[in-house]
Amino acid sequence: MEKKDFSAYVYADNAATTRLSETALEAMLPYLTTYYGNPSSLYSFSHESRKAISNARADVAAVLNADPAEIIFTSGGTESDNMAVVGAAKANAAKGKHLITTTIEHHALLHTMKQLEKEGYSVTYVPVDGEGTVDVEALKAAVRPDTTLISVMMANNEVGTIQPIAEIGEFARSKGILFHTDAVQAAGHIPIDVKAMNVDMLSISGHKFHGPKGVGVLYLRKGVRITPLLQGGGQERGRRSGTENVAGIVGLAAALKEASAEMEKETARLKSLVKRLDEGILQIPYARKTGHPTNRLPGLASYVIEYIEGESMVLHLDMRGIAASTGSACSTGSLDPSHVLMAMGIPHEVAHGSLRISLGKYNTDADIEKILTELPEVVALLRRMSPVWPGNK
Amino acid sequence: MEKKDFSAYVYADNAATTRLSETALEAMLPYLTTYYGNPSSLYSFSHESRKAISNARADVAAVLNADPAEIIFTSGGTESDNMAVVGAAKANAAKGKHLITTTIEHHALLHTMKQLEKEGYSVTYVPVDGEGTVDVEALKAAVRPDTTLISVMMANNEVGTIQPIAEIGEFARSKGILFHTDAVQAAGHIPIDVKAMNVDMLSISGHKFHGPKGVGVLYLRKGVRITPLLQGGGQERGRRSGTENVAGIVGLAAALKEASAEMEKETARLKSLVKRLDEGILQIPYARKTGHPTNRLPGLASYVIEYIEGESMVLHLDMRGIAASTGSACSTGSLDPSHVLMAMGIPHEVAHGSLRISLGKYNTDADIEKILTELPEVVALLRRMSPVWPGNK
Amino acid sequence: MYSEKVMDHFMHPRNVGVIEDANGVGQVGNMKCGDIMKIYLKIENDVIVDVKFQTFGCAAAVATSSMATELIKGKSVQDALKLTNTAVVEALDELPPVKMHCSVLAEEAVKSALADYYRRQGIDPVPIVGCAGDCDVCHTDHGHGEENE
Amino acid sequence: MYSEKVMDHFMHPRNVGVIEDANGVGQVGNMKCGDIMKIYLKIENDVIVDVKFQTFGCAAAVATSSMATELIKGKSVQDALKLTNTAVVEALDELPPVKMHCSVLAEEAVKSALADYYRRQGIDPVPIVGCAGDCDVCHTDHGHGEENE
Ligand SMILES: Cc1ncc(COP(=O)(O)O)c(C=O)c1O
Ligand SMILES: Cc1ncc(COP(=O)(O)O)c(C=O)c1O
Repeated sequence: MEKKDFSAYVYADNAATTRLSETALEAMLPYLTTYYGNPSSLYSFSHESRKAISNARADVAAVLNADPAEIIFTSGGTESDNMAVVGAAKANAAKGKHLITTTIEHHALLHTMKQLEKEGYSVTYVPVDGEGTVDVEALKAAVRPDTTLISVMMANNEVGTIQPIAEIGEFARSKGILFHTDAVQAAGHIPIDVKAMNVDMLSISGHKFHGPKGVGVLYLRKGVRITPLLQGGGQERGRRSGTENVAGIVGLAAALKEASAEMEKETARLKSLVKRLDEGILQIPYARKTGHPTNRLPGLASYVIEYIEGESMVLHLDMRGIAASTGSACSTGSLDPSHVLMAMGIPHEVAHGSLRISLGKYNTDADIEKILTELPEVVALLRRMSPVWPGNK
Repeated sequence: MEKKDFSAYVYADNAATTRLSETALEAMLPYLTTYYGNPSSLYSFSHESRKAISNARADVAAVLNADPAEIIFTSGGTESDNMAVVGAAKANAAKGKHLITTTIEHHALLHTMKQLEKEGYSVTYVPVDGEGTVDVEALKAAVRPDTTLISVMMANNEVGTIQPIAEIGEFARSKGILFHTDAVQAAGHIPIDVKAMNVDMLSISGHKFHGPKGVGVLYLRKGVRITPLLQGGGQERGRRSGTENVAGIVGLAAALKEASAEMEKETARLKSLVKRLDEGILQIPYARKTGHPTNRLPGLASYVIEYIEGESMVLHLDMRGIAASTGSACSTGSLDPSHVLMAMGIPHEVAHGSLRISLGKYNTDADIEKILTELPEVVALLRRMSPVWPGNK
Repeated sequence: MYSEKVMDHFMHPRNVGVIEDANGVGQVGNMKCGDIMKIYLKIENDVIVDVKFQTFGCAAAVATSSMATELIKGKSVQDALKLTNTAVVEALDELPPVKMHCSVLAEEAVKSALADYYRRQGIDPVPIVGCAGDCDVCHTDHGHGEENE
Repeated sequence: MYSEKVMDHFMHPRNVGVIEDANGVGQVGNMKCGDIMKIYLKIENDVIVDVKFQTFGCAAAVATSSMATELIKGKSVQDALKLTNTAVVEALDELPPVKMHCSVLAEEAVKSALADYYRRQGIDPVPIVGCAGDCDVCHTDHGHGEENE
């Protein structure tokens, strides 16, 4: 089958995944070709891959203000989340079996919590307000003597709201409770300082900041012991076994370093792109923004457009050369729309019309103009054929 | 620091990891550059990566004589082993908590079993004979009413011995006990047929057959239910969550397909290389082969050379431009030499002198000649400085 | 994800619109579920001489509505009553498992419009048409599909 | 893994060999452990005028033997008695944690040879040298290192 030509395509779904940066690819290639040695082997040939991992570890640590020994490479955000939550729960089971998280976590977190509930743990899901900010007072009130872990995401993947991580971290530390944060959407996009934030564990996924897919990081603070998820050859100091994805690790580190260096400039640029987007989209009748108005990821713009079903909107946008996403029920194969929008109190019928446009380093002004040309047409077209759009008849 | 030049280096440690084949790299590149869409996304751009995974799944299934729906992509052999064993143990805990494996499994299997023992399971470790073949009668005798899983590796990574998988599979099926095999060293090197072998679960790792590191497969027979190891977005039909390592998956499938196509020719070629190697190495006094004489991986040649400590030997070979490996205690950071050699009844003092030379598709006659020139010199040199070599004084 | 036929009917839906003088109109689904289909029938001498639809919903909802109208256009009421969701799916080549409820909804929308036609003629539709539109498809469990990011 | 100094002393060990007329010889370790070190001393007027070693073992065992002999060559017996494994490690820049026992073995090999020297002179070495060579280093736990494949 012929491959479609995507050269003029506007990719605006960077919260789903990103294009690998040239820098990251360049950094990876030697480890996909010349330096293929197993990092655990004795001979000098393997020093190259071992050194590459050790440099990558130092680079990632520097970005997070962590120690290299606190960086564990994993297969992605999902593994990091599972490893942190299951590992901490198990390691502290003797101390207690109560865990706290929020209602708007990613499924990598929520489904893991559900599984732990089946295995005898109890979990409190702290609510969020209408802008997606976690209720810190409710979180504090949820603490019990047997609470061993608090897990709150740093920034939400659907509405972009950034959580008060430093505040929660300080609280957790003062109570002697482990604190994990899913920073998969945050890393490379907003500044992170594990020390200042009093974080014990933090998850990252390479492909969310122009790094490769299938590689992630779990930051694990020195002195914190968790039960490993993967047992075996003892790689990553016994904390995560399995032959290392050398090229992936190198690519993740290169992309994170690059994103960090470009962050200040990129943040300003993305914010101005989003501003322009907002101006255009909010002119559509019955459209409004979701998430926190200011305390949000710079490149993630999220909306609900009433009297629109998200999947149809996304597919029409696709036909016009634009990739965006929706939390509509139809898009997930479940009947309920996004649990995040629901948790924020957005009614089902409105949530079906959610639209997420997430921008990255490769998006341009022209992309925004194209979206602003096509989106209103798609909305009009769908509403015209709707039995419920007040404008009909 | 200057990178060392490895262009004339003889890489003879293909059981540790392999060089990525050109075919696999070519297949991967489009998914590291142009087609970076998230396979779960709705829009057409993501069809490319989704289709790539689905083709890879079909290719892997064809090689194993499996159904595409039975192929689950993971982050490597370690994850596949952990997922199979933990997943099957948990899913069947109500039925029983007894598991059977062998004494010569990879640590990805053994350490997982040890962890399950801590969690209340009981495990029988079936012994092997002096050639590394599992004692099938002892295995059969180990079965109890509460046995839920048998796990026996297809081929051993240190001595290359191939196990009677079809025989064990037939037995396990007749008893209604799940059967897992770690085929990490076997896949791409010897023929595998999951149906003929009555296998329920089978682990594969991409980088052992000239595919990429950090990607693996778990074959899970239709109808077999295991508890997922990674919870989250529901990828791989809910059996293994996490954004897919698209390039890695494509690379694994391309390499496996290529290895399969070349297997017959490669097997003959590797066997003749190993024959030449044996002839040369067995002329060294006090050197002998380990593992099964014939029923073994075609490219894996394993020896013990008495009065030699393996790490020193491997490092001297490295200085002379040859990569090989040893199961010596010193090489692993533990005090006991390889558990595999111990299980085969080889005494400690002999096991310290183990040498594994594992050949792959890029090895040539010239490589063998180089090994046969350098190895005897290294052995002589080390023995000359030994306080225990009978030839001294 | 979708077959070419589904995408064709989604991008170029047939029979979209309203029939002002329809003599059978049915609407099923609701906003909460994310799918609403409304079908307008113009029936003369027991033959469906015109049919139009309006749909709010996903691509499968639009495509099944479109295909359902195509399948009954020009047919007798008796034939239209025999329309099944399977026939709609087959005519579209295939539908992802999680989208099967859309074809059910399309079948129900047709039946609901036919029921309305009977009702307008003073005939109780229930013995003829059966349950239409109240089958609560929104609360069926559609299994666990793959999710984004 | 190893520092350049370790690799240098491993590839080019100093003082390898045997002293036929040694007046202090010590051997520690055993084949089962995978490390054996034998040290030969030629002592004149309480000064180590010559020293040789033979070692069976890993790179760290060879390098620490080599460095230990360098550190005591030309030294007085009193100074040689002060040799510690830490001094050997420092002289080699560093040693991986799992290999520290090799430096202990090297210290013990020197002490064992010195004990032999005292014994040959009719002096009980134990009060002077202490435990040498029987410290059972083979059964120390060295922690869980990374393994191959
Ligand atoms: C907030 C959040 N957490 C976790 C994940 C899981 O990461 P991955 O799919 O790379 O495993 C994602 C995205 O997929 C995410 O957005
Ligand atoms: C027999 C066997 N099983 C499992 C593994 C683990 O595979 P990986 O390191 O790719 O996770 C290996 C090699 O590393 C192996 O040789």
